[in-house]
Amino acid sequence: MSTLHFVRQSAFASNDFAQCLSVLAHQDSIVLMDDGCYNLKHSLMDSLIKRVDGSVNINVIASHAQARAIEIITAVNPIEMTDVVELTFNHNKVITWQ
Amino acid sequence: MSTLHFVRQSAFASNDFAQCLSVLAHQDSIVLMDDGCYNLKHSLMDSLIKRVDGSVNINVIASHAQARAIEIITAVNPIEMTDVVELTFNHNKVITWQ
Amino acid sequence: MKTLAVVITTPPYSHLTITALTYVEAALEAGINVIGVFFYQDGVMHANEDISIASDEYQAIEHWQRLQQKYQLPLHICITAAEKRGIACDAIDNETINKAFTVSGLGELVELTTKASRLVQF
Amino acid sequence: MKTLAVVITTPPYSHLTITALTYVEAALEAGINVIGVFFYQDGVMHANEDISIASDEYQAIEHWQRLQQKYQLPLHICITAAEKRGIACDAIDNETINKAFTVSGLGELVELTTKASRLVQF
Amino acid sequence: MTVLNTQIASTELPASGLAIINSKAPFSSTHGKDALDVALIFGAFEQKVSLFFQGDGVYQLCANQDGRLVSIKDYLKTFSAFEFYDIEDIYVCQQSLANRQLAEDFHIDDVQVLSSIDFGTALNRHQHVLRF
Amino acid sequence: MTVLNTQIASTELPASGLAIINSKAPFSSTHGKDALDVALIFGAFEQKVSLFFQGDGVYQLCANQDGRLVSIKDYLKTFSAFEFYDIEDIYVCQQSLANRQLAEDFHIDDVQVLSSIDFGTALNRHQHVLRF
Repeated sequence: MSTLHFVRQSAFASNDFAQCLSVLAHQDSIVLMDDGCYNLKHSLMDSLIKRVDGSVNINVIASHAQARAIEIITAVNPIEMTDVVELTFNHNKVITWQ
Repeated sequence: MSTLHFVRQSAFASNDFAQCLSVLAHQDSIVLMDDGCYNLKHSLMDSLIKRVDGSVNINVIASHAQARAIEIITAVNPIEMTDVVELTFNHNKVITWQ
Repeated sequence: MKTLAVVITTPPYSHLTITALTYVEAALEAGINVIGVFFYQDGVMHANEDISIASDEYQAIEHWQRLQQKYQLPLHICITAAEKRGIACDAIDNETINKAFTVSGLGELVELTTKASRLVQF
Repeated sequence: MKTLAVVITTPPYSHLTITALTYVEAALEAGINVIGVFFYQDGVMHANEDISIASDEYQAIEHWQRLQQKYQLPLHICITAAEKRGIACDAIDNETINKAFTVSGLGELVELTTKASRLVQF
Repeated sequence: MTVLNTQIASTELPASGLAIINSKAPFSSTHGKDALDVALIFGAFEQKVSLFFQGDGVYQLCANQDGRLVSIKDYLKTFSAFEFYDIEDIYVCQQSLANRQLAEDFHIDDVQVLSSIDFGTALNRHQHVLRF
Repeated sequence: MTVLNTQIASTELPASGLAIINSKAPFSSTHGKDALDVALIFGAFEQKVSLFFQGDGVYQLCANQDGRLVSIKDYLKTFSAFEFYDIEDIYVCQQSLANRQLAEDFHIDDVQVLSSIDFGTALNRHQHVLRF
């Protein structure tokens, strides 16, 4: 059972991302979208990347990051909305953290 | 110049209270209301109380805390809405953190 | 003279508006001159005549009306914010807007802010 | 068959609805069977016929209408949430509700959830 | 931060039903009530629905609350109807309670307090998830 | 946490004008645009108004943003009109920038980066405060 997590809020302003991380499992994937893009620069993201060491697939909608002038780090895959749709059906369910 | 701070959000969910504290001055007062009552049990409140040592007047609307079953600690004054109105004019301005 | 202007940005179905109402009523009862309440952002929803809240819930709109009538309290809604939220403000004999409210522009907020000794946002 | 149901809880004047729309359109273009979009909470504001958004801003409501027409995409609004937000649902020939939307109850959400292989909330 | 959940797919039952995550405190917004309405309708249609409380959502379960003190109709009382609707699985995140210095003192019975890992595992047993 | 501000009342000018605190990121809600509309109308009425950016509000000032990439009309471009409206005092919280690993690289000129204490002191010079 794998879950796709849509993260839409800034972890600098709300604790949604922390809640998402607390239930994250190995087969899961994350998509950062909207203000979730700001989390690329949050310390929770740094420790997540170190902790999962590639076992969780972390993505960001490229246009959402670019609109916000947020640089995409190498551990995170820039994707488009068509990829998000595909991921939706590659996982068993979606949880939206907003 | 003194400021009255209305704190309406839970510091467990948002960073408004932290922002309020970062601009807090000695002559200021705080009123916890609505979900701001939850901050009575937040670590930011503990350190605030130690730090200001009585120089900042900290209040909570008693009915708002009681509705939420939150115990009012001794360093914080339980007040009513008429007191909030009075405080409004005992200070030079009001900032609402919501 | 203590004068107060109030800005409301939360909608009637949020419970935050109850706190605002209680505060404004306490101010009026204390003899404060509340020169006006300005409804902005989701606050404008208070003026939507079609809103129907279950009868056993707090009737925020009725309470604002009551304060308006009892104290001649001016209630302004921001026209731009209202149009974005489906409250039609252009008709002459408008049936969408609750009659207790006056359709105003942001200029009214400037006026209130300039005149009031305290400005409080809810 | 890949089937998708979508729940929208953000209002048309929030930009979060743009992401939802882009996602739903991408799904439809990919041949996914989107069995319905259910508008709940502030999402119901999308069906308010009187909403007027500045012409140079994103017209979320028009885009939902376009998807509804192009793909026969069912757009449901929750009646309870709508009435709380001033969208009158009781008239037979209702002029407040955008015709692209169907007035439904929460039972419709149960139906969509049961039928869909994926449920996505925005 | 917790360790990641590791699940062995082969030992699992097929996921079913709806999980509703409650993440907001009860009295300032309508999120809690809106989530409750969804839960009850699923119950009324005899569909499996489970309730999860995490973050500030855990405040919805605290004992001795009284919305009437702030003129709010207390929808929390309706939680006692869960049994009638066969809503049996109520989970609360232990870490969220601890962060808020809350005791395990709830206004309804049969609330299951779970570690973050178990909370995640319980979520995973459901086919769909909504969060309010 | 910063030390409390200590101000000597006698050395102060009388407080005047409106301070607007921007606390939200630009593209997900309308708060930034709503605050901007208030600022511009105060400017148009020749009333003193100053803008403060704190928390996620500092994202409104970042250079190289482009809302059009996500179909949003970019209200941030209107910030360049501040000079025309005699809106001269634009303050940003240094701590909020640092927390977010943001450089002092803004899309408008004459933004003053202030420590939390100075940010609070600048706020205090205003008679009224609104926060969006």
